[in-house]
Amino acid sequence: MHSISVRDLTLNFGSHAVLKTMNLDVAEGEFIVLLGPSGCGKSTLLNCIAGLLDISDGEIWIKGQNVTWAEPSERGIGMVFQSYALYPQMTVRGNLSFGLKNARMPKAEIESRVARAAKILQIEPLLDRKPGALSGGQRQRVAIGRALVRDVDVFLFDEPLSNLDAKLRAELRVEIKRLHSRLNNTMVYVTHDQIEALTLADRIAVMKGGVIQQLDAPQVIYNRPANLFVAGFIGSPAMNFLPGAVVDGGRSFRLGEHSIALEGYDGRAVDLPRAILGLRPEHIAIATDPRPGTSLPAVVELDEPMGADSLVWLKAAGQQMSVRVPVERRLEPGTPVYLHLDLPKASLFDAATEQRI
Amino acid sequence: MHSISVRDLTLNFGSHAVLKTMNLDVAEGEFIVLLGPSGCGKSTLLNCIAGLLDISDGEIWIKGQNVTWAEPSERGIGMVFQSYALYPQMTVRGNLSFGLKNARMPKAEIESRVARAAKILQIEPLLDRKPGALSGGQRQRVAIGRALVRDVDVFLFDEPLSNLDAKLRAELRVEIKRLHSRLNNTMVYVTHDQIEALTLADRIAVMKGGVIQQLDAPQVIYNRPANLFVAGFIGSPAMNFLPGAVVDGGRSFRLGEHSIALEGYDGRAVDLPRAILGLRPEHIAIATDPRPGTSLPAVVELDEPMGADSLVWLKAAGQQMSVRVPVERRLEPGTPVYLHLDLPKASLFDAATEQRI
Amino acid sequence: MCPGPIWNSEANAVADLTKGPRGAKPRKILSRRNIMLYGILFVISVYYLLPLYVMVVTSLKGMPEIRLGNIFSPPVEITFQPWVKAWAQACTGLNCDGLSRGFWNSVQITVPSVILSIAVAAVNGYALSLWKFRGAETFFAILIVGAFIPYQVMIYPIVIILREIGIYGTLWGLVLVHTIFGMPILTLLFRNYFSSVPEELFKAARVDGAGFWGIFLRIMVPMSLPIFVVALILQVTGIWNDFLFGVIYTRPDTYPMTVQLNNIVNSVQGVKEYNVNMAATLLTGLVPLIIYFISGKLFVRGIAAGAVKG
Amino acid sequence: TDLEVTHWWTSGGEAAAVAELAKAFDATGNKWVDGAIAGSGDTARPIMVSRITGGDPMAATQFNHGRQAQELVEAGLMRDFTELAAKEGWADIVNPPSLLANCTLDGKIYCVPVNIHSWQWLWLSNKAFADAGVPVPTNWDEFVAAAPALEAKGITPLAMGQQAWQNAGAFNVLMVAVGGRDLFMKVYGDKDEAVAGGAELGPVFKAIDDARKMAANSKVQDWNQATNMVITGQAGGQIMGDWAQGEFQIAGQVAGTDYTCLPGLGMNEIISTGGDAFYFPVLSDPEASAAQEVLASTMMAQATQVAFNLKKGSLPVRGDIDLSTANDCMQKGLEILAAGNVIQGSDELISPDTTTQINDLMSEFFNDPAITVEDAQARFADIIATAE
Amino acid sequence: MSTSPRPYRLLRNLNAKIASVPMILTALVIFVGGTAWTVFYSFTDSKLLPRLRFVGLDQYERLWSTGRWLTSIENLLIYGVLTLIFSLVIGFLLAVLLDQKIRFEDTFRTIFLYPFALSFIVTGLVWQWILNPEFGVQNVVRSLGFTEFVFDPLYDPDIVIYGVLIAGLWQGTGLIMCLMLAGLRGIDEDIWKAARIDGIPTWKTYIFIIIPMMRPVFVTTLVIIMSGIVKVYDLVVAQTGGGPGNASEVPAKYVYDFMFAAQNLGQGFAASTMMLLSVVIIVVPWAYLEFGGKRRG
Ligand SMILES: Nc1ncnc2c1ncn2[C@@H]1O[C@H](COP(=O)(O)OP(=O)(O)OP(=O)(O)O)[C@@H](O)[C@H]1O
Ligand SMILES: Nc1ncnc2c1ncn2[C@@H]1O[C@H](COP(=O)(O)OP(=O)(O)OP(=O)(O)O)[C@@H](O)[C@H]1O
Ligand SMILES: [Mg+2]
Ligand SMILES: [Mg+2]
Repeated sequence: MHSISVRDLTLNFGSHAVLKTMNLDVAEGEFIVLLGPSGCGKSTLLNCIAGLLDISDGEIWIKGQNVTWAEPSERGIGMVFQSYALYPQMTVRGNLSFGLKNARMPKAEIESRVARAAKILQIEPLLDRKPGALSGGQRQRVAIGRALVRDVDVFLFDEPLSNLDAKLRAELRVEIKRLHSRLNNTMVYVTHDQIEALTLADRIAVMKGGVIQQLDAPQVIYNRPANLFVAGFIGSPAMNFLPGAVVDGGRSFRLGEHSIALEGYDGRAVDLPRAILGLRPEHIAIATDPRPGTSLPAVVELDEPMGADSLVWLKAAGQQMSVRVPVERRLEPGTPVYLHLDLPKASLFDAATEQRI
Repeated sequence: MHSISVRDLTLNFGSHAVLKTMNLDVAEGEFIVLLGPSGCGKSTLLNCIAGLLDISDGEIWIKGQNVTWAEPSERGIGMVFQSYALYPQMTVRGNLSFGLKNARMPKAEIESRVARAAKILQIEPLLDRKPGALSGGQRQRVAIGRALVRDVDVFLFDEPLSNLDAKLRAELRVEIKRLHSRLNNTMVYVTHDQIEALTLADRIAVMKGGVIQQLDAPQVIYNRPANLFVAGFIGSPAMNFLPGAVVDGGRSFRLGEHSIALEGYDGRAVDLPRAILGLRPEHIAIATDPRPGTSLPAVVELDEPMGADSLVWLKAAGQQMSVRVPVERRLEPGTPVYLHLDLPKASLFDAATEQRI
Repeated sequence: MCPGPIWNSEANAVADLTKGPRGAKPRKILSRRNIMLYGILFVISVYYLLPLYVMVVTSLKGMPEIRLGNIFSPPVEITFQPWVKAWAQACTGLNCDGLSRGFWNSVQITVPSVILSIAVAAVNGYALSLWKFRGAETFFAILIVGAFIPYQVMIYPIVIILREIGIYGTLWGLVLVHTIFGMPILTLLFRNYFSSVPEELFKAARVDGAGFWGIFLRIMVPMSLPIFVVALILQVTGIWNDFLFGVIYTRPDTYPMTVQLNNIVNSVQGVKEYNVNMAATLLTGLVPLIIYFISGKLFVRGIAAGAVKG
Repeated sequence: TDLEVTHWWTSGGEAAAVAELAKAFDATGNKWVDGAIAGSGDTARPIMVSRITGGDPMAATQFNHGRQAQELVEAGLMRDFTELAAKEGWADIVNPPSLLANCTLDGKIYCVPVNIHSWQWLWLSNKAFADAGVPVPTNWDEFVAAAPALEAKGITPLAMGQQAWQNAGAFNVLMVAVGGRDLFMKVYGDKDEAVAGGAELGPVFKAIDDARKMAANSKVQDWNQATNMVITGQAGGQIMGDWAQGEFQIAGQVAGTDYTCLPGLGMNEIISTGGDAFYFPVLSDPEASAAQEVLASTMMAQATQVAFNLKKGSLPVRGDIDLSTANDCMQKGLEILAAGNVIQGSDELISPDTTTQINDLMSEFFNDPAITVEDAQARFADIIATAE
Repeated sequence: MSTSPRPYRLLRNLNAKIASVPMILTALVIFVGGTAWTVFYSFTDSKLLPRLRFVGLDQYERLWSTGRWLTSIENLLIYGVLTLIFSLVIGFLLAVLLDQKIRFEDTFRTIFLYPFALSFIVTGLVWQWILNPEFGVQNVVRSLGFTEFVFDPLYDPDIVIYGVLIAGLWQGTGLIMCLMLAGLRGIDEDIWKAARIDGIPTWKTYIFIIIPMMRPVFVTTLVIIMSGIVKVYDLVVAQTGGGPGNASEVPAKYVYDFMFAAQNLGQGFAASTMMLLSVVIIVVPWAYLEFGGKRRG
């Protein structure tokens, strides 16, 4: 039984289709991250699952129940919003218990649940403060707590960290991950921060224009992106794209006057007049000597030290490329070098269909 | 002659001192980044330099002139804001020429300057659009253009990129760096994004509570932070701090029952009963065997893959530590390992004064 | 398994669990909620529309019909005579040219008063929100308290002040009075609105060398349409509808329309000519009503921007 | 020269009378600019006073003569017409002389009286009594006695507008009619608190209580609407000043056949000699000042007096004119005047402030049956005690 | 430009100060000066023209022993409290109704708002007409067969003030609704979503969550309503003229009548001063908190 199952979900705002016959199955206890550019429909999908939007077509199942028409509060879900949406005039305790009181739960039960959630989230000392007197991270926790006390199996998060500064974000990210491994309930998490997606997810659904482009484990998404969009969207600094042609029965990639042997590349071997070779900055090495077949001559343009690593910008075969090197290695602009490409880790795309080959 | 010279600057809001007797000299053509947590007074300092806030005490000199009480427009500065602050009802051309018109510059001159700036920033096709019809990156450029046309020597940036998504931010960061190397004017740049600070700055001023904690080149700040605050603030993931004692006439660091030889550490060699050893995640290696004197036994807790690298969280000597490893190396939680510490790159702090020793 | 969801608990108890609702949730147009909602709205609308209806209907009846019928019944015989009379014939004393005289006077009073009062208040609000100086808030607080002072209290001091400046009885005296009494609320609106304009915009303009007036005229005014609309509507209705100042601070040949209305309604020649009165009333209210109907949307938007973000 | 004249004469008869003044003035080559303010004197006076004190005076303005304008005169805001009066010999022609006396302050004449108004009239609808099948009463007591018969036919016995001055006016009329001249003078002239609270005034308060009961169903506002009730036979009668006559005239009714008038309510045939007067604020423009004099003498001229007062239904201020064209009721008034059965009006005796207080009292009394006669009298005595 | 000297305090922001001169003059000369003048002359026995003959507190003694003034105060209290309550309640309820994503929202909003465009004079006249027992509602209901039906609020001294209230609410609630609607629209939609997920019924969400969040809107609204209440004058004059008797008198009318009709300025000024006093007692602490304090530095 799937924890959440979205079947042929379609949602139109007026005549504008925001979600297009979408299917998504989430296993019990799985952590799914919805990733995609702004406006691609992530929040909309989440709201449909929560029952906050009436869908146009399709079905939604949660825990084996068809909840397509059920009220949000009946679906056994908890939701955490980007702005937290805490009730500002109630104390933290009030925020946590308001839903329970409303369900006419006995007082003692409410108290014990609030106490438990507060303990898990370490917000016991804050219970009598109002949200206005809390820091961003604390508010965040209260918002999670509101879902926690309701003892739901499915947690929905809509960009819960995007209002916070980088440091806090990193901390809370780890905290959410711990929470998940402790509670082990199903989580659907919307973000457009890649680091969050890559570190948190069991599986990532990369969306674009209301369609899921790829749904896979983070490492698969990172290393074997299904299409150009996913390849370009994931990874920072971004993947380098070299337009060229696959020749020699799929054994070589022709880039201007250079030819690169596709040795070790694990895709299908067919010729293609218009293809794109994708290589991540960390899969290129900078050397002073050429390596026959898998290297390109290049000229250093800019060297950006970023603490532990440096990002080196170069020009090779008329294309701008970026390469990641340890920070100790400083390269002067104008230095001619050779780029050694790690082809087993490269990705090849059909320029016409934009799909990986 | 310094380009900007801030002397004993104090600024109070009511009785609350936001900037405390601050001194800062910026050389001609230098790129200074002000970095610090929210509310530390970065924007306030920038506004003081620009003349948008009346200072409480001290002097501000720009290009050898005392401008402490000069109008903002008389100071020869240009400013770029976080929200761009473009005039919504004017076209891009109007935005660019507004300041010049105010200065009653001849029409022809205005036009040639606007054309030049538009060319440098590659926004010629946008000149007749209104800001509402521009993308984030384009607005950004117009905002820079507004400073550019005024031919000022000093550019002030207040978090110019923080409203943009990660991808665009990376691109514009490179663009600003290029712009600086082309124009070569003085730039003071406020951010709280470390990557920006590290990649852009000639020197970084790390601020906290209205006081500059350290003012140095990025690599110095990163590798030899002046105090605990700077060490903890810079670097993501953050530096690991191990509390212990310096013994043996400054030759060993005692951490519980473990003793670590301070071989190669270049600080002063004195004994200290309460000290803190700081080590960045990339300056620790994970091995299966111990290395006498400079290694610690540890147990893996969590493994966070982040694309190119993984962050491994471990417990060692009762402390939680993070270590950066290539993403290919997966470590199961619970695995016992040894951490090899790269002590020449470590930092030692006096726990009482929080200063580096 | 927990108890089944409520919507199929009885009727579909035996149904296959894989079947179930699909697609859009059915929404009955005539649901109980909708009937209640629109029913209540309709009833309330009747209460709000009734007076307008009565005015229109009555103004189209002849006097005999009014004396007989009830006020809600539609006119049997529609006559526009009352309108003609109200506009052009009704007498006050010796003047028998109805409201028409007052109309142009009202226009002449309203236009400069509205312009000046809005201009002054906009500048006030701008100075208060972006160019704070010591004491400004105190003056503003006094102004706000002033909004509560009944006009009657101020009539006499103002007569004296106007006499001393020597503009009593002139159009400018009246314009000044309207400007003064419009100032508190308008200043509040403008202040709140300008406070919500991003401060960075203001800073950018200062760096660009624009001064107090430059920023106001070139940057702030062009982006404040909604609040100007609100101010415009408030002032047009307020000044157009004003009676007290119009009668005290003008002279008969410049009486505004409301004073003429009062004269017509209160000049009873034997019996009250309700139909003429209603026509006169409608004619007087027409200008502000038209403005409301035209700019209602902007008004609501401006109110949201100026009043709520306080 | 254009002269702006403000007044509050806007009812049908009044407007017709003003037109006569304007016609006469326009005939002198000047122009009457009419500044009528509708409502009543209470609405109009503040406006007039504000304009005069505000330094933007009109050329002439109506006041009830007496004390309403006294302070304006004292402040030197009004023109002194002593010379003109001497030249035209007003002192000889104005009758009764008290009219001119009221315009005089420190020996100088500041206003032009234009008419004599008497309050003390009861107007009866012959039709109403015919409908009710009772004879037309000849005095107040008969009227009260006839009330039940009228009510039985659904006719309101006494028409009474809701405005306070009408209520108070009726009270003052009843005081003269029921109590007599001396009582009236003791109360308002001497401001004798003891009399005001004493038994002497008992019958007057009983009468006003009767009036209250008879007027219970009268829900009109303005006096001329009340008069209209009498004209149409919806009401039996109305206590109102002689200006009501103008309304009867406009409605084409004939005294004696369509309606009956009882001066002094048929009890004490005494009338008061209040009236309207015009004051002329000091103007800076010499041309306008000259025109003011023309207007003043036009108002006093014989022909104007006749034409004006015939329309207005009031009595002329000159003793030397022939009013044979006047109707039945007016003739009665003239006779009483000639007999010297006159009394000062309350406006001349008490300040506007006191008037307002009495207005308030009577207005409440008429509208709240819960106020007993005793309460009302006690409050009346308090007002007289502090009256000026 | 060489070293620029530190400018005088007074000259900084000079343009802003110059531009604020009208406001400062209005505040000082008109509001403070006029008020002080009024209070000052309330201790004299000025009649038609202001004059300096001091009589101490005589005018106040008389004021507080005058039935009409006491009635005015009582009426103002009744009218004020009820207007406050009903305006807020009705305005809020209408706003809630319009906030239900209904069709024709614009139409309904215009219907509720249009009376605000009409003056109180017009409002008073129309409602006088509708409430007139001979022509209006009473007559209509009677002609339907209920011959004993009585509805003549304007002619019954006990309830006349409620008749005025009906008209006042008709005129003013539209604006309140507008303000409330703007307030409702300004609330973060996520709050609604969170409440739905918590399973909180709509009405509870309004009462326990939304209304407390709308505090600033309520404050603004309160100012507008209260400043209208103190000033109520035209409506009463047009609708009832203060009658029947003095049953619908209000303080502003008392002031006006005594200053001008009764030619007793002193008394009018004393009544004005009492009105000012009540305004000050209500408003000053509030204005200080809301505007005068250090908020929004
Ligand atoms: N109520 C609405 N009416 C009409 N269109 C809407 C509505 N809500 C959202 N949309 C549209 O639906 C699309 C998807 O919106 P959604 O909020 O799901 O994007 P998102 O992926 O969450 O973006 P973000 O990262 O910016 O939150 C957008 O194009 C948006 O304009
Ligand atoms: N107008 C003001 N009145 C009073 N205090 C202020 C004002 N502006 C700023 N402050 C205070 O001054 C301190 C510094 O603010 P500043 O805006 O310079 O911070 P910052 O470093 O730019 O922070 P951020 O990264 O959030 O922009 C803060 O504590 C802030 O609360
Ligand atoms: Mg979203
Ligand atoms: Mg800042």
